[in-house]
Order: sequence, then structure tokens, then C-alpha cells
Amino acid sequence: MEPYSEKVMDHFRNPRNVGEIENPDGVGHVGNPMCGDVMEMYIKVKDNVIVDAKFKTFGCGAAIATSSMATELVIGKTIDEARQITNKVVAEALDGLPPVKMHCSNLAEEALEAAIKDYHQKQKKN
Amino acid sequence: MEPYSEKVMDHFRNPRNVGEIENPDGVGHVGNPMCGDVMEMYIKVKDNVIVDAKFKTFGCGAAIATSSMATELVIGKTIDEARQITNKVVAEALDGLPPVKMHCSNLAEEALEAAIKDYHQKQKKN
Amino acid sequence: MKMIYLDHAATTATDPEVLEAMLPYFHEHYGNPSSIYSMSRVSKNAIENAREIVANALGANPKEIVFTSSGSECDNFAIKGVALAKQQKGNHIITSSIEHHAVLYTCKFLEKNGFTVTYLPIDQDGIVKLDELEKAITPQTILITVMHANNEIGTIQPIRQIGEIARKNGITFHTDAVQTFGHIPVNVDNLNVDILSISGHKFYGPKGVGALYIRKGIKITPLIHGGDQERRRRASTENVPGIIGLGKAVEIAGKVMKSEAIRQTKLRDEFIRAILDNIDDARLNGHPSLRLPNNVNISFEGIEGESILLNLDIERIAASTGSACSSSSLEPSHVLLSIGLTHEFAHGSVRFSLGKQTTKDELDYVVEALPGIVKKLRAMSPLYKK
Amino acid sequence: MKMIYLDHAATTATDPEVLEAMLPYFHEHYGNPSSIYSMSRVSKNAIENAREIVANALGANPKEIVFTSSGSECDNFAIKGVALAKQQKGNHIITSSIEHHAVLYTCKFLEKNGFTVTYLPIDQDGIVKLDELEKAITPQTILITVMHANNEIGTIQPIRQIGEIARKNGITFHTDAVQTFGHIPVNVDNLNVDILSISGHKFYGPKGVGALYIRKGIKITPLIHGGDQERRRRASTENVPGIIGLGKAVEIAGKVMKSEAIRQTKLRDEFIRAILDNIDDARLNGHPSLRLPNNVNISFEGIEGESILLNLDIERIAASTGSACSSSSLEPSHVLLSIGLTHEFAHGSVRFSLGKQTTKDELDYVVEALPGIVKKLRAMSPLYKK
Ligand SMILES: Cc1ncc(COP(=O)(O)O)c(C=O)c1O
Ligand SMILES: Cc1ncc(COP(=O)(O)O)c(C=O)c1O
Repeated sequence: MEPYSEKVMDHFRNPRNVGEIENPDGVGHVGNPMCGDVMEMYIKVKDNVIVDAKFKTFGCGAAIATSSMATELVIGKTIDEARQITNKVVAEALDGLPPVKMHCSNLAEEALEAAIKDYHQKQKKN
Repeated sequence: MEPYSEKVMDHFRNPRNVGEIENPDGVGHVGNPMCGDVMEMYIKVKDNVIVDAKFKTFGCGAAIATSSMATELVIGKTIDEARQITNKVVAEALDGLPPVKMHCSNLAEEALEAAIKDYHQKQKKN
Repeated sequence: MKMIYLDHAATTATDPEVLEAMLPYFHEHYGNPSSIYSMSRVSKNAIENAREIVANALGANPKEIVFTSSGSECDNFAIKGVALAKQQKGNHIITSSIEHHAVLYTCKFLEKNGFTVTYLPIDQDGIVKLDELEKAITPQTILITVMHANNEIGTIQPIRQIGEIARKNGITFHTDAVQTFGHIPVNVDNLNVDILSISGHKFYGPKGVGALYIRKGIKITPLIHGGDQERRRRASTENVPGIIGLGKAVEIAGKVMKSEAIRQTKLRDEFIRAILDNIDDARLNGHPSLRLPNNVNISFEGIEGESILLNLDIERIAASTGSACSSSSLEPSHVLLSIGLTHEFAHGSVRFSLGKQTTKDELDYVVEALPGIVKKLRAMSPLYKK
Repeated sequence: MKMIYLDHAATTATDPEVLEAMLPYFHEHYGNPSSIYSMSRVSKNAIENAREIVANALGANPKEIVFTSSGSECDNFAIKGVALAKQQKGNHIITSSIEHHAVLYTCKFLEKNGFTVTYLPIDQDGIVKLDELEKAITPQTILITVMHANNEIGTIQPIRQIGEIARKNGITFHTDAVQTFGHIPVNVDNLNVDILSISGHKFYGPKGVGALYIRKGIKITPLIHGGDQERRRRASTENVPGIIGLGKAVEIAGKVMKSEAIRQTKLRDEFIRAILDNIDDARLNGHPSLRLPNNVNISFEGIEGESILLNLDIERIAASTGSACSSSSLEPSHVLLSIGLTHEFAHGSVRFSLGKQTTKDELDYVVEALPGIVKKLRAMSPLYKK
């Protein structure tokens, strides 16, 4: 495998925003333990802005780093802005990922999407 | 290939009895240039004893050494004794030959046989 | 701080004495061993001497040893070679479900080319079920190939019994001894094997050289056709320094193997106990005692192997998830799945493999570092709820 | 007295600078390149650097380079690999009648397994007849394999034109460049080749390592199945020191190749002229100018090659009859027969191959020694009557 970038290793060593949010406004749960990756993303939203995000991840170094980076990227963004955060954006923010690990950034994108979807559904209900 | 014994190399470096005999009592000509080995053996016989033998050989180191050794072995022998000089006897007298070169000792035996046969035929004619 | 290297099953450092033995064959005695002139005799004699050393170690005849370039080449040569040579007789091969990829993927390849393969199940400790083996044999069976010890979980197979069954049925028997040779006794007659794979770099020899034992009379088609080298069984100008290095490594192993096996087995068992005592929800994979002296394979619930390895690396500890060559794969180990682990648990496994230089101090250091790593990863795992 | 080594086409001494570059990878940077921990990055980076050097030398992309264990493995991999990958498309292969045994016997093997092979004739200088090639192509043709330069007589083939014909017909084209790479320019685009074989020990690299260029998009089945190394095209723990050595040898060749080719060509031609001037009934085999800078192949009427070699060896001159690997064979060289020599003349051939260290003085010594040897052997030959 190609080595991870320093950015990836930084986020892996010191992952930002680890944990759960109590009473989150949205939760995304993606991945499958069979494939070796499970990601949970929690968001707190105020006035359409993501004011907090946390994650829990079971997975490889890239899975942990992309989760961490994704939470960093979304905090402070509006929901619409957060939607622009694709897997490519996350991977680039980490100075790239080894080719065999690109699926991990997909996972981060999907977790974010799922959390936003969950937020919208909860909104509708209210 | 396994290396040649010192005896083989000695007979190769300094082959004994090289050449032709004028008016020989028997000549054996065996081998085939296509196979890379041709041997000619000349014998001079007096009172049923091989008093001289010479050879000419086109061939590898083993072919030359076995020719040389065969001539050494037959000189002084009676025709009947010379008949006992098989390929094995020649090879053993040379402290052995590499397996892939054993056919060369056959050639020496055949050349000797052919020379004796030729001698007998000439005798009959006389 | 020096690296704590606990991945000897992946590869070992070439013993300095081995390198020393190789050096004259690079630009001093460089003659092509197949050449006729006298300067080539030095390299020719040296490889024949190495052949004798390897043969003696195996209880074999030097003519039964073919030098190759790796363990993988040995496995491919053995399996494809027998399959081709015996295809008139039958097209069925029996192997186990926990073979190294060099065996497994070779079998898969043959399946695509007209052969059928039975993958024998194993028990929870990783041992091949002999009754299943007997049941699997058909008149079409031409080859049984079961590894001597597994590279991931270290389980040692009942090779002698498998060999007996093979012989009784007139079936050629190959074993991949890449993980055992040089570490525990390997005698081809005791083990009843016909063909056996060896790789130099697994026991302090150089990388890029292996040896295949082929019992006299066993039919095998070459994998590499060409020149007359290796009695026409493996073409290529001989890797003279590599072969000399392999011979030297075998010679050294002969001297230290016994005492090292005892020393490492003791370290291994203490290490396993210490880890399991210090970390909850962890389990040892593989057989508790029928295992390689140097193999420790542990699964940690709720966390993933690569992230454990990366954290170990940060602490300057080198370990692996089992098989270096598939570290870019997303699939969990087929070996761990075969012994009944869930996918999730299989993903959370780490192999520590000890070596000649491994000390108790090093292992103590690992025992100290590991709980914090596991704790940290579990804290961020959505799967670990305790 | 030192040996006068004139068998560089059989193998070369590893350049001391090459060995130097290899040394750290035996027991310092010994990590398995496929491992995940940081200490493996050194060996991983080193082999990727070597890959880049090889790729640059060929005008290729590093991803198109697969490291192997020898020239013979390359040839087997290329030919069997394409045959298997394209067997649905056709079963016909075209090669020349003067290929190295690694190609020839691989083709013979495939003939026994459902493929048909055309062996192209060559002209008296050893050059493949292009019109015959065009005629041989059928809709079933999946592979053309013709060597870049012949190892016995040194003739260089019109590879570029052959490649054009192959491409025009949508046929994969492999060339065995074992004798040319590192000695004369080899650029895969200029030569129109899809697959190309290289062997380290033929240009001052180590024995036991080679490289196969495989153009992007070309389908090929692995010869050695197993782990994920070499982008899944060749399993085995990488021979790290060997690969580093190969890279270094390519680097050095890049610097000296041009001047050495000029120097050796000049020495070669003077040497040929001197031999033919001094010895009657001798002839040069191979093309007079389209030949390897270091190759001299001469037939002497009425005498046999091995006995010439042994006499040269007594004079401390190392030469060969053409191909080291078949020196135990009784058959005369298929190459010499193909260019029209009689069996007898073919048996009486000697190849002198020059190298970087070869001096004019050495060759003068040979020119002095040779007439006596030839005279002595002719005196005892029943076939030389002059
Ligand atoms: C033209 C050619 N092809 C292939 C080979 C085989 O190379 P190796 O001996 O490295 O397997 C050689 C030399 O032996 C050769 O000269
Ligand atoms: C059991 C087993 N078989 C085969 C191999 C392949 O050996 P090599 O890497 O030398 O090709 C290995 C190690 O990689 C192994 O552990």
C-alpha cells in the first residue's frame, strides 16, 4: 500500500470530534462491519448551520482520518454548504488517500449525507 | 556439466598416440560429424599382439581423452585381451567421466572393435 | 528508539553471516555455473554444496532439491507442475481452506482451467479434518496440498497423517513448509511428503530464493522452461549468491533451531497470557499448543486491525494483520473466517511473530503499550458498547 | 595470471557499485515492502525508485514494469501469460527458429497443450524474414515473439518493423531483450513492442532478478499466483536487494552504454579481422554489422567447440560455444543450423563476448593463443585433411 499523507496520520493520531452528541439533530450510520468499516456521524444544527459534529468509527486509518476531517469540514457550514462536501473534498483536505483507500472517503460523504437526511426527516416531523 | 577428472584433462592436454599408422593392420572409423564425434583408430598387430595404436578424433574433451586412453590400453595386449577393453574399462582408467559424456567411452570401445574387425577381415583376405 | 520488530513471519533480516557467505559470489566468483571453463567450477561447487546442506536438513537426496526464486514460485511450480504432469490420470486436487494465497490462488487458477478443487474445512483451532480428507478422495484425485503450518494463526497440521492417507491412495502430496522450515524439524520421510516448499527469507536467508523438494520418481512439469539448469526442472541462470545464502541460512538454522524454538515458545506463551490478562474481549486465534514457536495471533473485539497496527507503529512496534501480501485487501482474512470468526472479529486481528533477536523486554513493552491503544480505539468505535 | 573473461553474454560480474547499493537492504532495511508499518517504507520506496529507473530507460511508465527472478521467467511469463489470457481469441503463436531456449521450449510446451507455433526461418546472417512473418499470420495468431538480439551469433533483429506488422494485425508482440538491454538503446515505443524481457545479470546487475515490461492494456495471466505484489501480476515477497541492484545496474548502463558500445564494436571488429586473418578455414557467424557490440562467433572447420574451449581454458581464456545452459547437450546449436551451417561446422563454433573490462591487450593475447590451439586440434582431427 502507498503510505498515508502526514495530514491523514495527524487526523489518525489525534482525531477531532470523537464521540456522540446527546440529542443530536441528525445521525448518519453507514458501513458494514463485514467490510471492516462502520461510521456514525452526529450533527447539531442551529439556524440551518451545523454548529457541532461528532463521529464514531470502526475502521482502518483512512476511515478514522476521513471521519475526523469530515466533522472538521462541516462544523460552521450551512446545510447547503455541507452538501458540497463530497468524498473528493474530504480526500483532498487530507492531501489525498492511497488508491485502495478511496472508498473510505466515500463512506465519510455517505455518513454526512445520511446525517443531513436524518436531520431533514426530523425537521418534517416537528 | 560436472568437471572432468585430472586424468581426463591430462590425456586431453597431452593426448598419447595421436596420428595415423601407415599401412595399418586394422582401422576403425566410427561416429558421425553430425553428432559432434568422429573417431579413427589404427592398429599394428604382430603375432596376435597389438604393437602399436594411433588415433585421430574430432570431438569434445572426453572424446579425445578416451581415444588417447584406449590406445594406451591396447598397446601390448593380445587381440583377445584388447577385446576385454570395454567402455567401462576406458572410463574407469580415466577416473570416470561426467554422466553426459559416457557416450564418448562407448565410441572408444566401438572404434577399437571396428579396428579389430577390420584386422580380422584383412587377415582372411591374405 | 529502535524498532521492535514482531513480523518475522512476513520476512526476516538476512543474517550477517549469511550475507558474508554470499559476498564472494557477486564479483569474485561470478562465473555462470553451467559454463565449461574452470572459473565456473567455484560457483558450480558452491551451489552443489548448498544443495547438499538443504537436502541433509530435509533428510533428502541432493538430486531431489530444485532451487527457485521464492516460496510462491515453489507453490505454483508444485501444484501446476503436478496438475499438468498427471492430468491424464485425473483432474481433482484437494487442499485446505486456510492455505497461503500462493496455493489458494493457484488452485483457483486451475479451477478455471478444467480442474476441480476441494477446500477442506478446518476445526476452530485451524486443524484440517482428516475424516473430511478421506471422504474427499476420488479416483480422479491427483494431488493433495496442505500447508505444514499456517502463516497467520500458526497452527501446525498433522502432515504425517495426511501424507499417510495420500500414500495409501497413491496420490502425490505437497506441503508448503515456508513457515516451518528452519524453525521446527522438517524431515520429508517423517512427514510422508512428496513435494515441499521452502523460502529463504523466512529464516534469515536472503529474499528472492527458495527451494522445492521433489521426491525421486514424482512426475512434475516445469513452471519455467528453457535451459538445462537444475536437471531441467527449472530454467534460468542460477542465482548463485542467493543459493549460497540459502544454504548458509539452513546451516545456521540447524545449529540454533532447537534452542530458539524452546526459547520462543516460552516467550510466546508468556506474551499471550499477558495480553489476554490485560485486555478484555480479546481471544487467541489458532491452536494453543500445536502452533509455531513464534506465532501470536489475537483478535480484539470492536476495533479494526489496521488502525491497531498504525498505533503500534507510532509506538515503534512492527506487527501485521496476518498476511503482508494482502494488506491492501478489504476482505478479512480467509483463515480467520475459516476458523469461525465473525467478519467483524476477523477484521480486528493482529499477528505478532517473534524472532531470534526478540527479547522479553521488547514483549513487555508491547504488553504495556497495547491496552492504551485498544482502549483509545474502542472509545471511538461504534461497535464496542461495553 | 588473471582469467581473460570473454563470456559476458553468459553472465557478468556484478558491478561493485551495484553490490554497494544492495547491501543496506539485507539486514538494515529488510522490511517486507508490502507491510504497513513505517520501516517498510524504505524498502517499498527503494523498489519503486528502481521501477522508475527501469521504466525511464525503456521509455515506459513505472506501472508497466513487473520485477521477476530472471530472463527465463520473463520469457515464460510473457508467452504463457499471453497464450492463456488470449486463448479464447486464438491459439496460434509466431516465433523465430533462433530464439533462446526459454522462448523455444516454452513454445514447444504450448504446442503440447493445444497451441500451434510457427517457427520463422532466418537468412544466412540470422535475420528473420519479414515476408515469411506476414505470410504466417492467421486470424488465430495471438502472439508474435522474436528476440531483439541473438545470444549466440549476436544478430540484431528488425524489431521495429516486426512490431509494426504485429500492431497492424492487432497481435501482441513480445521481444526477449535479455542480450540488448543495457548494451544498446531499447525503447519500447521506438521498437513497437508490447512486452519485453530483461535480465539483471547480463549487464552487471545481480543474478536472480529480471524485469518484464508489459504495455498498459495488454492482457496477461500471471505465471506465479498468490499475494498482491507487483500489482497482482507476480506474487512473491519482493527480492528487494536484487531489485535495487537491477535499478542501479540500469542507472550505470545509462551512463556508459553509448561509449562502451562504440569501444566494444571497434575491439570486436579488430578481433574478428585478426582471427580470420590468422586462421584458415574459419568463418564469422551472424550479421557483420547488425550485431551486438560485444559478440564474436566463429566456426573453425574440422574441430569441435568444447575441445577448443578446454584448450582456451588451459590458456586462462573463458569463452563458450554459444549458450551456457545447453553446454551439456550433444545437439549442435539450433541457431547455427538455422543460419545454414553444416552440423559439423556448427559443432566447431566458439563465442567470445566482450565486456566493460575487456582490453585490447586481452584480445591480442587470444589472437596469439588461438592459432596454436586450432592447429593442434586439426592435427588430430580425422575431418581436417588440409
Ligand atoms: C536471449 C536470452 N534470453 C533469455 C535468457 C535467460 O536469462 P536468465 O538466465 O536470466 O534466465 C538468456 C540468457 O541466459 C538469453 O541470452
Ligand atoms: C505459508 C507461506 N507460503 C508461501 C509464502 C510465499 O513465500 P514468498 O513470499 O517467498 O513467495 C509465504 C510468505 O509469504 C507463506 O507464509
